Amino acid sequence: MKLSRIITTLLSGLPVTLTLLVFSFIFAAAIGLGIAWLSLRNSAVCYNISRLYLGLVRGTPPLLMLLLAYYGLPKLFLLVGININDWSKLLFGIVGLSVGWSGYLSEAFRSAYLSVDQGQYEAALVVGMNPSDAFWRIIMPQTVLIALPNIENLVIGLVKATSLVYVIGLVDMYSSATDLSNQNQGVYQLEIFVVLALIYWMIVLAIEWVFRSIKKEYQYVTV
Amino acid sequence: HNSSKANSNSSVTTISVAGPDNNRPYTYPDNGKIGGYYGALLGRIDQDLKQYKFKQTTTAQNSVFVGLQSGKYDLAVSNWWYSKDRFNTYLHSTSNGLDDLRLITKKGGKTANSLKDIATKKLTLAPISTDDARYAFIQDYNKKNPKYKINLKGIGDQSAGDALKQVSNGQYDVAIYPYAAYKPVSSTSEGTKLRVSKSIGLENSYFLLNKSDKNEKLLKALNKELKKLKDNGYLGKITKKYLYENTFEFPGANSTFNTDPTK
Amino acid sequence: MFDFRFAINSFPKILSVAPTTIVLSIIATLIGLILAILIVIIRERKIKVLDSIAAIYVSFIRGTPIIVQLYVVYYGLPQLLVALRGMGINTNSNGLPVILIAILAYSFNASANISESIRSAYHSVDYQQYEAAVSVGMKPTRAMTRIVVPQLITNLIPNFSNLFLDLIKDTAIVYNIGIVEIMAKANIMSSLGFKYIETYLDALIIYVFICWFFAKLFQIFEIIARKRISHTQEFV
Amino acid sequence: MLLDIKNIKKTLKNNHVLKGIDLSIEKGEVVAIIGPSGSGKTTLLRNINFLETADSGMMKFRDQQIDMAKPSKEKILWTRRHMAMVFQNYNLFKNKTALENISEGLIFGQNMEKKTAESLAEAALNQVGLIDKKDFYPSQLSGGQQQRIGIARATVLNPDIVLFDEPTSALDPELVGTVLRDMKQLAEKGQTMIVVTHQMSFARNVADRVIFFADGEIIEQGNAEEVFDHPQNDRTRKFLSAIAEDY
Amino acid sequence: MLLDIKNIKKTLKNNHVLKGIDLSIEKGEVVAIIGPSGSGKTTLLRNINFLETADSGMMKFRDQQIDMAKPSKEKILWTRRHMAMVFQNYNLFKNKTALENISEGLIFGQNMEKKTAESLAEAALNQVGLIDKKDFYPSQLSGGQQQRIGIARATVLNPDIVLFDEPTSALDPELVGTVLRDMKQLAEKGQTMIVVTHQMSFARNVADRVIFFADGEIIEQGNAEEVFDHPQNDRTRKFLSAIAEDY
Ligand SMILES: Nc1ncnc2c1ncn2[C@@H]1O[C@H](COP(=O)(O)OP(=O)(O)OP(=O)(O)O)[C@@H](O)[C@H]1O
Ligand SMILES: Nc1ncnc2c1ncn2[C@@H]1O[C@H](COP(=O)(O)OP(=O)(O)OP(=O)(O)O)[C@@H](O)[C@H]1O
Ligand SMILES: [Mg+2]
Ligand SMILES: [Mg+2]
Repeated sequence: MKLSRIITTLLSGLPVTLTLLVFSFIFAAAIGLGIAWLSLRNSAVCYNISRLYLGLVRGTPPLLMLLLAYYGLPKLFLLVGININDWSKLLFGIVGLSVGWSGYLSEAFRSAYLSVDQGQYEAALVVGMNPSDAFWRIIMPQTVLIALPNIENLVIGLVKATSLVYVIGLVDMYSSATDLSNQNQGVYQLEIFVVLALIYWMIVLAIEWVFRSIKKEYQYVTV
Repeated sequence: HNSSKANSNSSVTTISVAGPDNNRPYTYPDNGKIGGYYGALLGRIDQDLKQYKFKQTTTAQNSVFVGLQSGKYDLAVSNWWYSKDRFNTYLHSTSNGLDDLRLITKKGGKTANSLKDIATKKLTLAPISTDDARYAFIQDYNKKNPKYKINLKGIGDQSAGDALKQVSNGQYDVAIYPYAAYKPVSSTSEGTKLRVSKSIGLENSYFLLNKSDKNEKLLKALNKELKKLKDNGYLGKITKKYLYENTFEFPGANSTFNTDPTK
Repeated sequence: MFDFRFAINSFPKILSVAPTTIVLSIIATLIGLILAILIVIIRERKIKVLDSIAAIYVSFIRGTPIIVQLYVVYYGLPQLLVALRGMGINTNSNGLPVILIAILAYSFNASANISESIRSAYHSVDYQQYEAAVSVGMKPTRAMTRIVVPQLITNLIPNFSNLFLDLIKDTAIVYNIGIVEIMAKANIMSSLGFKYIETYLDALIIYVFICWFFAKLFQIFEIIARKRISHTQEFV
Repeated sequence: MLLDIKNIKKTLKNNHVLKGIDLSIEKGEVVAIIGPSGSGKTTLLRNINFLETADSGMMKFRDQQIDMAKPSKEKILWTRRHMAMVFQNYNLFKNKTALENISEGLIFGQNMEKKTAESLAEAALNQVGLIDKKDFYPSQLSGGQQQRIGIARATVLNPDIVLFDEPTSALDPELVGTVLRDMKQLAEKGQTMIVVTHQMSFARNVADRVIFFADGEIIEQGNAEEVFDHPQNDRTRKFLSAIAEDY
Repeated sequence: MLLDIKNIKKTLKNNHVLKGIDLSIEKGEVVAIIGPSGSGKTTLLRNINFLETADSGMMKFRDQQIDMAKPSKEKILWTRRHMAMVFQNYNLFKNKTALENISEGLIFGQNMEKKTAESLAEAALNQVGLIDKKDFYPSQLSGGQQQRIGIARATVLNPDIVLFDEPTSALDPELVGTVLRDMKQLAEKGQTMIVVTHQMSFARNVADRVIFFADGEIIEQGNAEEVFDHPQNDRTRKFLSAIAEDY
């Protein structure tokens, strides 16, 4: 099979892969922040809720998480009388991946937050900032910087996990590859998958480059 | 309840249909719709049954049934064969197609002309996707023929091409496939190394539906429609077109097609 | 629609293959660990050529989905063996058991990830600990094994635990090449009646439990290691 | 009396760190606190600034009476906006430049306009001779430079009192001088300060009053000569001799 | 001459840290090195002990001639086994007890039997009065205690020379005395030592020779009086006045 055919077919799935990646990451980060916040509150109930959530979410293979999102979530919504079956598959894919990754991100934020020097917060209070300014202007930026290497790893993991949306019939890059392979009875499977691997690798290399640039930008902010 | 949605024209009922995304030539993704034999069949039914509108999607086969079971999909299409459990779990139509089963071996290697051959000659059978009807078919055979049991191995989603490659390179002795799945492979470079047996039997396929009042009603309409399409030769026509041979012209096709497996 | 009896009856059957999942994960992790140590030595010592190869290998593996890796090994390895045979090297591609292919693929995957973890754990050990050790006259390798490695281990455990749990979950796709582990068994149980929700719920419970169990186990290891090996915990 | 604290007590993990301390500071006074490690000096400063909450104690600061065990949020903020603190490890905001470190408190603590705050911050940097470092991050500065910016950050707020917690003890010896000189200048301008320090010479030369602190209590206080040259208490004498270089 | 170093040069990232230094130490001599931060004092010690490799330089240590730019593995090991080093941050092995910290070098550096090594280590602990801490881990000890064990770890090896890199600068002021007293004792026993220090009083009271080091060069050396009271060089004078407490 012509290489150009393989590449164009696979790239036709790229927008779905990237959409999944970007939105799942945003939502996962939002949920993760919420869970991290819960677990850091001085409350046994909040802590235990966050632990339970993490235990369930982190013990669930992403494949099952996607199935749960696609088939389980609508059932749950129906219980309160909302029909979300007509949402696009892409949305469910994003939900599944977001929930799946929220656990990891929450842990990344939590540990980063804990490793921010407490003195930074105190110094902010001492110059008269109120606690929320101190948090958002001083602690949060440092937390993100500390979490950056972890976040990078998680984003890369997420890129790879997007390949699992085949299980709910979303046509991403991976599905395009398997379908192309099936069109030819799997004869060119190896070639197609090698190309597929290379494209994923390029995406990851690009992400690594972005993170390297961010790190370089903030190289003097050594937290 | 579930996904039925009143259209602007309130007399039209929407049916969500799902098919596996890697079961050429029966079903495959085709611009968000179902392609292949069942794509054609559904298209025709959709045209004929004015009161229904079929919303189609493709996904992994196990996922099709998670969706069917949970009520997300009303109707699952592909060449589903009979199994008692399936028919108990879901509503089922009358037959909607006729598959011609073959055994595929390597040219110049060991040969098999029946399932019993596989057992007696101690041939290794290429693994079958556990979601695939053929898997249940062999399980069923093993149950009925405890003396001539076949060693059955399961595998995840796998294309016919992959499985047949394993036969052509000698990893396994024999594979079982409907003729329609074998045919496209036969012309590939690996495929030319393969030998195909005569028909070892015909197998009916059925629609499976989620159990609901809505679908009971749909089922009646479907069965009536299927009978019509069989009688007017449409099924034979698309079988010839998509499945490479018109199984309806095979000897005994008629009686097989009209048997009720639950009896 | 949910068939409780089926779910309950299937549970022990699915549980019965849990060892496959666990053993596959453990073996792949162990082989991965050995490879990872080699990679770390190559990369930290900056051994010429090998260093760049190792870096590319790690980057590639970390940059591609495990399912793609699995298929590439699955389809590529036999072809490689056939090609080698063509070159006159006597290899037999036929008898290659899938479990071997799975172990290989997951070991490669684990080796790349673990090597990165070890490297970061290694860098987090105060370099001066090594210097203090050689300055009392220890040989460099001894300084590594007696002083640096014990301190590195505690830093490594949490990350290692995460990687191991990820690997367990990642094996949920290995049924694609025909190994009967938890997910495969769930699929097989379901195929007869096409009833998937029940068996998937069973699988989910088993996965969550396995992950919980190993997470706890590693936590205990970490506490023990902190007390016995690294003594990095403040004694209050 | 600018600041008047009565009977402040603080227990940390069953450890009586402050055992009922009274402390009054007049406007313009420079008070040096000396004492062994772990005696509670840092804890005292942190309680005055409400970074920790005391178990009991009353504080009168300017015209406000504050219950140190139950300070309201408003009083805490008000106190902090009229006091400033300089830390042992500088604690410059690591994610802010030198200039931002100084302007941040003006903008977010005193609701000043950004423009005005920045020009004030530049003036403060000018005064400590570090204007050319204004866009540097803390990691790019030496310890001495960081601490001098720490002092500028505190004093730019025009506080009634500045609390110093061992401002030079993390510095290289040659850098200590520059920081102490900044502090001396400040004292000469009439800034009220409480300085926890191990620099006996600073206590001796600059402080109006020296307090010797041990075990959560004020053991002895007076002017430098009284405390250093004629200590009344055994504990004081023992401490002073450990510090003196007698090897 | 016990140690004789000629023309050692070291560049770190285009930075000439050591610009060709000659240094000879007699047996039994105590040499104090003083000088501003960043002048290369630590780098000098690290190069002598081969923790870094110099760009050029020859070293004669005891009867061995070593090319400092290309030392063989054997010579490195041999040198380290006849020298010892005490670090600024103690660098006790965090995963070993006080006793093990001391015995480790005997067992694995000098191939001594474990039993013998342990009794020697106990004796060393006894001498610094820390025998009751022998099973404590570094994290359970104060800085002063850690540093005294660091010294015991170095001296138990019976080295020809001990290199000290600012052994007291990470300590609380009251703890400095105990460590300096241990060092003084050692000097009085005739131990050859090179001590990088900011403790002028130690340099003055204990050192046979004081070396003022700046910008990778030896600027001035002589006995304490010569260097402290009659410095010949402007740089020396400037440094000494920065250190002196003149605020
Ligand atoms: N969070 C805490 N929990 C328990 N005890 C604490 C805590 N913080 C401080 N302490 C104890 O309180 C006592 C006083 O500590 P503090 O830091 O105020 O002393 P200090 O006089 O500032 O000492 P240094 O000169 O070392 O800075 C010490 O014994 C310390 O161990
Ligand atoms: N790894 C390195 N890379 C580049 N430059 C370095 C490195 N290590 C040290 N330097 C530079 O070498 C010079 C000498 O450093 P060194 O630590 O020897 O000084 P020092 O005299 O011991 O100072 P201090 O009194 O602060 O310990 C410094 O200017 C330092 O910035
Ligand atoms: Mg303190
Ligand atoms: Mg140094």
